[in-house]
Amino acid sequence: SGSAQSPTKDAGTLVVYSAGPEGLAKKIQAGFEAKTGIKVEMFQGTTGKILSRMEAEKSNPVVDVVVLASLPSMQALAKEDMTLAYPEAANHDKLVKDWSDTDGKYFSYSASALGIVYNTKQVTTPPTSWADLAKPEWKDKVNIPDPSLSGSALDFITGYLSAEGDKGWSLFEQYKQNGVAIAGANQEALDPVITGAKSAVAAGVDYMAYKAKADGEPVDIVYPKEGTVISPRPAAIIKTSQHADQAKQFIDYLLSDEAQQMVTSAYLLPGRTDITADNRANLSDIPTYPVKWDWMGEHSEETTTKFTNLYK
Amino acid sequence: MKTKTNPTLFSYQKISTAAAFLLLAVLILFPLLMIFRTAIEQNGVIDLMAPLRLLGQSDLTSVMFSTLWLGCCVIIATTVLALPLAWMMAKTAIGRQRWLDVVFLIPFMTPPYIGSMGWMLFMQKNGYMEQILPASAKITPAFFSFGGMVMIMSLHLFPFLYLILRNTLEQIGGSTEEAASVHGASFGYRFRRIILPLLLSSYAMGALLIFVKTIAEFGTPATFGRKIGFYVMTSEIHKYISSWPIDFGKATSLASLLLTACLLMWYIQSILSSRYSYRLTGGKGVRSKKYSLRGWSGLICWLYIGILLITSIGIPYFSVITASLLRLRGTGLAVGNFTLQHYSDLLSWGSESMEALVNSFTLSLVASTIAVLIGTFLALKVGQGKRLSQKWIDLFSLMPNTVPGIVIVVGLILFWNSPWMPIPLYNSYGMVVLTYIILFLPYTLQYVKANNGQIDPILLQAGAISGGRPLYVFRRILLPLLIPGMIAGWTMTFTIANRELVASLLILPPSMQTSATYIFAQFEQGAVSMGMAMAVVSVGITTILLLILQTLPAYRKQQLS
Amino acid sequence: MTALTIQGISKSFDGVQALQATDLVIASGKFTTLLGPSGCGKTTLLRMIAGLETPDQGELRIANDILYSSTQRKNVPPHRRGFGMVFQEFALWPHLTVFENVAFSLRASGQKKDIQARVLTALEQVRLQGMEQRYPHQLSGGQQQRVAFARAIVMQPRLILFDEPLSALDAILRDEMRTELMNLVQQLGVTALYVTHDQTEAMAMSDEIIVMQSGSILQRGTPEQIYRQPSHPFVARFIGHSNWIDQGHQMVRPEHIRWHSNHSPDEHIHTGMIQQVSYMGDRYEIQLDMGEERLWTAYQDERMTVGEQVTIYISAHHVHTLNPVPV
Amino acid sequence: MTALTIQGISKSFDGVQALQATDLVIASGKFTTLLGPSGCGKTTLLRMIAGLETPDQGELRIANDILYSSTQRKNVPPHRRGFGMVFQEFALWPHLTVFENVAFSLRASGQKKDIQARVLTALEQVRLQGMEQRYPHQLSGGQQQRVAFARAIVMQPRLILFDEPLSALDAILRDEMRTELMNLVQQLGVTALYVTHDQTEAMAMSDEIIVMQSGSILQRGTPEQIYRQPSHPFVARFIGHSNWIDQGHQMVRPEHIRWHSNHSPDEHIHTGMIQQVSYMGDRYEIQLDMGEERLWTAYQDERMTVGEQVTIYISAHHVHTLNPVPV
Ligand SMILES: Nc1ncnc2c1ncn2[C@@H]1O[C@H](COP(=O)(O)OP(=O)(O)OP(=O)(O)O)[C@@H](O)[C@H]1O
Ligand SMILES: Nc1ncnc2c1ncn2[C@@H]1O[C@H](COP(=O)(O)OP(=O)(O)OP(=O)(O)O)[C@@H](O)[C@H]1O
Ligand SMILES: [Mg+2]
Ligand SMILES: [Mg+2]
Repeated sequence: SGSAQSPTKDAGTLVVYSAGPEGLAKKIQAGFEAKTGIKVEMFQGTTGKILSRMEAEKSNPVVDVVVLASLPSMQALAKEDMTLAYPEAANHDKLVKDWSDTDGKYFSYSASALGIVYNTKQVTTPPTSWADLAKPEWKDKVNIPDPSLSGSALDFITGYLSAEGDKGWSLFEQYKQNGVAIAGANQEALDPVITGAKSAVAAGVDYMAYKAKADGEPVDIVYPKEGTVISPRPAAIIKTSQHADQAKQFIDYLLSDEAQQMVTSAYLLPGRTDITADNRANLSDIPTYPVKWDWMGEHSEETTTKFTNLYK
Repeated sequence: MKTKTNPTLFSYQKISTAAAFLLLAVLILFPLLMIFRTAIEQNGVIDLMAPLRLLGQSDLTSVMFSTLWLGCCVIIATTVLALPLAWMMAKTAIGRQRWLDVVFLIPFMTPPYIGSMGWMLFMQKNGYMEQILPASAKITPAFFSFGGMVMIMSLHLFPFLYLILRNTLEQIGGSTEEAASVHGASFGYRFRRIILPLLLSSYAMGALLIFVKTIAEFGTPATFGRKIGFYVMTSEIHKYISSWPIDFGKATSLASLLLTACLLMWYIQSILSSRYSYRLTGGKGVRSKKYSLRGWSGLICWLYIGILLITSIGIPYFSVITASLLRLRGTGLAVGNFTLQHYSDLLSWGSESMEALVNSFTLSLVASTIAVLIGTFLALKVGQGKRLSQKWIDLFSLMPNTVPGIVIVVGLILFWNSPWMPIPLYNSYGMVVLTYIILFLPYTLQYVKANNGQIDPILLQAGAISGGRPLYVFRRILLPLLIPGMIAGWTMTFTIANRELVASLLILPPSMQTSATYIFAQFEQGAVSMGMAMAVVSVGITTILLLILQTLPAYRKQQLS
Repeated sequence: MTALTIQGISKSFDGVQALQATDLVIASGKFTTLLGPSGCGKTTLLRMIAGLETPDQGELRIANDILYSSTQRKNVPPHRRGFGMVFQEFALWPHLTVFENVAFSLRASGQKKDIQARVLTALEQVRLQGMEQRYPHQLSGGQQQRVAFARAIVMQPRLILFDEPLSALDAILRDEMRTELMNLVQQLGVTALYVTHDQTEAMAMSDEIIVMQSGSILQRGTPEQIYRQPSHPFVARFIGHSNWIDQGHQMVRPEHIRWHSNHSPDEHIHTGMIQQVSYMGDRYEIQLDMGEERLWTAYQDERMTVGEQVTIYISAHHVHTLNPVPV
Repeated sequence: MTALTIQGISKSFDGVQALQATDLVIASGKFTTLLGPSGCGKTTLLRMIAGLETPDQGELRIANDILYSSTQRKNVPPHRRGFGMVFQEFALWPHLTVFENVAFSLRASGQKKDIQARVLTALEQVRLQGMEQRYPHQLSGGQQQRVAFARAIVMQPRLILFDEPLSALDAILRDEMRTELMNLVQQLGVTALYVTHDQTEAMAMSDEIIVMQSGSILQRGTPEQIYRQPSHPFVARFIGHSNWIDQGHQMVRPEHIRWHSNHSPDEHIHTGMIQQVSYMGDRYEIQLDMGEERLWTAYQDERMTVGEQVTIYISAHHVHTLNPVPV
């Protein structure tokens, strides 16, 4: 569909802005189109690009449904009353409570867990705790994704701080002392680990690691025993949508068994509690911190600034 | 050509000038004004000092200075790379090797972030360099520094300066230099007292463009810069534009500071140019002095060119091609780890990647063609640039070159997606074409303008005397004589449009990809090999196209003139 | 009949008067030359006739057609005047073949039929058969000049304008081309208006010479009249060597200076000193210092010694006294 | 003493022999001219003397200094030869003032003292006082030429080379500049080697003329020798008008053709038809068709009628028979 004509003016077409992973988004689009016969125009990008595009289009919005990779951003949209409530969504009740809005202003249809991804050729004894990475044997060998570019990394940092309180900063200060490098978004942080330039990523997203591992790359992931943060990936209908009906059908489809299976085959955690994945660790297998999402949303900006200044 | 001769011609002049201003206003001026408004307006309150206040507020001052410092260093480094090359190509027999011109365009054709990736893959710990030469592990870390960044950016940008310098050197007739040598000046003295001063005005122009391109560049700072912790204005602008919370006000404030810096440079440049520009071509043809390259000097020249080719193309493309061929990137350079699978996936008919490739080529084809047409129209309007209206047209059409691409794109979205905009261009194929046209208009304009300046008006007068109506003279004489400039402009536009990333990322309609965004998406998704394969295919096709184009007679004529 | 009439035409550029108000009739079927030093307004006048420049005022007519009239606010554009023009720089179109250069005016005016035949005839007249398919840069200077000429005559224009067409050529080629051009114009019998600042050229080619200086016309007449009876000191000085007996009033031409007396009673006798001797091949050109800052030129068949004191003789009827006549 | 000796110097470009092996001595203190048609290798020879082109073989010496020797593998670069040169296109440096253009060679060779005085002297010699601070583009063609000349003489070089320095000027300026240039060279007493393809220029200026054709030297001698006793048909044809009695063997110059018999017994008598008459001011140039495709030129004081049959007379001692002499 290279010669896409202005989708806004095309009555039946649903416009979706979706964050990755790309393969999954494509599959969901195809599945939805096949099932409902509604045509979807999909813009793919990182959470940041999507938000930026929405901001540029603010005076004349085009988008109907957004799918983000970061919960706090979505919470902010909901707070600004930009999303349409759809409490009647099918399977709404089966979603993980903490991650979705009870009024149906957004739905976390999937999630990724953060862990330590390491290169199996270079690491013989994998770390078991976050603090391990501050040890001398890891000096200059660890990447951490940039929280200003990676929503999941931000979720981890704010989540960790929300659980540990202000003393949580000492971990990141030790990391800094030990030569941990800020390195772009998730994939950019992971890539040097695959090629062996670095040995591990702290707060790496698990689905990427699972996928690389399945491809045969020398990587694996561990979830530190003291717990980690899960980063949910929410979807929502935008209030200005001219196609609310079709948008609701899209949400219903996201939460359907079919789409949830697609989620698991992309190595992501399913958003529904009643679906399990057989190619990765399930939610129940992952030790998690008790995080405060509200606090995290409120402190994300300040945390990002503090964190990036620390690492500059 | 005199306006008063013919009443219809007269009104044509007026109408076309108005049309040119309207075109520039809609294409360039209004979108830029939208940006400025966003920069100084916060919640309906106009605050002219907002950009400066922002600069004082945070540690942005140091970022601004390191950006400018980077710009200056890249100017110096590109000069060191381009000047000797330009001299060799203009003044020695090596210049007959025309294919080198296309080859030296390759760094420029390569998306900057691909070039940086290539270098990083090569130099990083356990990178290709260490895999080939384990002993090099001691020196490679030194590469990840400010110096390395300057080097990567210079190796990407130097072809631009090279082309400008070579043209001028070729125009500096041999006899000026020979006169100096007969009158007792040794090579060094000649170079210092004669060649350098005559080169100054075009050098100023080239240096300006390099400076602007450096401080507006995003690809290298986003990859290499981030890795070494070097932050520049574009990365800050990007931060405000693409991470939560989105703040266009701050982004555009920073952009307007960049724009101010660029305009300042432009002003200095235009003073230098007008002060130090000389008519170099006399009535008789120029006979360029060619130095013979026997013995050592020839060896040194070819060595220099060889090293330049290796560093600007060899190393990055070694990495890019290797990465595109690796089965498992974690295994590295090892027998049995090579595969053509990525290419066959990439080029399989009907695949997403093919679609992106076709999109890229059709988009750049359409955009560069329209850009050339508009550029030609504007170049003819600018003419000799003597009248005030002509000067304004010239300045406005150059503006897209002085503003970071991302800023223009935001302006374009703000403008074309306004609720009051009656033309539903936004979010369509047309919008992408329009964006490319605006971004690359300055290139076509420059080339056609230069060409037009070489056409003696007497040729058109001869046409009128011979009974040709103005339109007929335009069609039969002016247009054919402009073709070489138009082709050169088209080539340049096509090449850069084909690899454009920053604008495409934001402006492409949903469900549409170009080869550049495809590559970027592959990197984001972890399919680095696919992305690299796409880069190789895309640059390869462009290079072949240019080589074919170079054999065309019209292009050759342009090279002669 | 098809004479070109110029009435009160004048032109100034940015306050500089390039041409004073001028009246002139260019005779039909004749070869008329505008002669004058650089910057005297020759090109300006020619370009106004061609329509490339708009006069400030006056009227231009050919036969009874008005080409330009400031009072009637009429101005025929160049492409409708139907003149031919040969430019100093030739102004050939580099992207067109010789054939297409010449055929241009036929195509431009829509005279599609017989193009082939008419172009070939024109090229034959300038002896360029067989070069139709070449491009201008593949021709020598002289050949380019002939193409420019063929291009000007192919439409059989009422008037051909020449703006120093020979000055870009080197001396030898210029001599050759001059003869050729004269022959061609004679054969075709067209009206020619020729601009030059080369007096030899003007004298050898013209039926009539119009001498200009600083934007106005000083004298017009046949070459002989201009050379023998200049009506203005400037004309006398500009054309040929003038030896002033009485500065600005009485002069004699060098070929009338004799080295021996013919013993006639009214013979003028002068003495001077030889200052410089230049060999010209067929004769020596002798520069004589005649005192009172007068420098005379004379011819001699053999070399003379610089510094020698000599006596020279002039017949009274060769002494020309200037009495300015109106143009 | 400071004569320039050229021994067996030859040069070819891409297989084209631009100059055959040539032996030549340029006399010191004299004005020597290389004369020949376009492409005959004059510039090539001059540039090899200047050091701007490397000969294929041979030896170049000035006085006892070897400038170039293929056997000794010696090649003094141009900036160490200490010559002056005036280029055809002047080649002034557009970014330097007149003063700096002239001072260039002094500064380049490190002769820092007296620069001011020496430059001003040179400018005075070419009468350009007061123009020191102008840039080349602010000068007329003639003034630019004089700057180029001042630049060449300021170092008081052993040899000044001129490559057609006048050919870019218009006819009138060329005449003026020629006289000036001659005077300057005479006053300074330097050795001058002058390249031109203009025979009038060569004859008027030179002490000695070397005529070249297709890369080799045909004849050398004083202007009178070259004009009166050409040893080669090409030389006869190239310099002045030649009227061939017997093609390539016997000829007579136009000024020796008489219209009346002097009744001497060995007088040659010919008849021909007047083909063209050009007015030259001081005389008419008459083109005569002598049959057998021979076209002669003669001079006459009054206008003659084209088509008329005429008888002409030539004294036997004016008939020149060519017997080639070695150079
Ligand atoms: N377009 C113009 N703008 C300003 N001044 C001009 C222009 N054209 C001519 N002039 C001036 O008008 C005067 C006459 O110029 P013109 O070209 O007619 O001289 P010319 O007799 O043809 O001289 P030449 O023999 O050098 O060609 C000169 O002083 C010239 O500088
Ligand atoms: N750099 C060069 N490369 C190739 N051929 C050359 C070069 N320079 C001169 N020639 C050739 O050598 C021959 C002699 O050239 P040269 O310039 O010496 O002639 P010239 O006598 O100075 O002619 P002109 O009077 O036209 O200046 C010509 O055939 C010319 O084409
Ligand atoms: Mg003129
Ligand atoms: Mg020459």
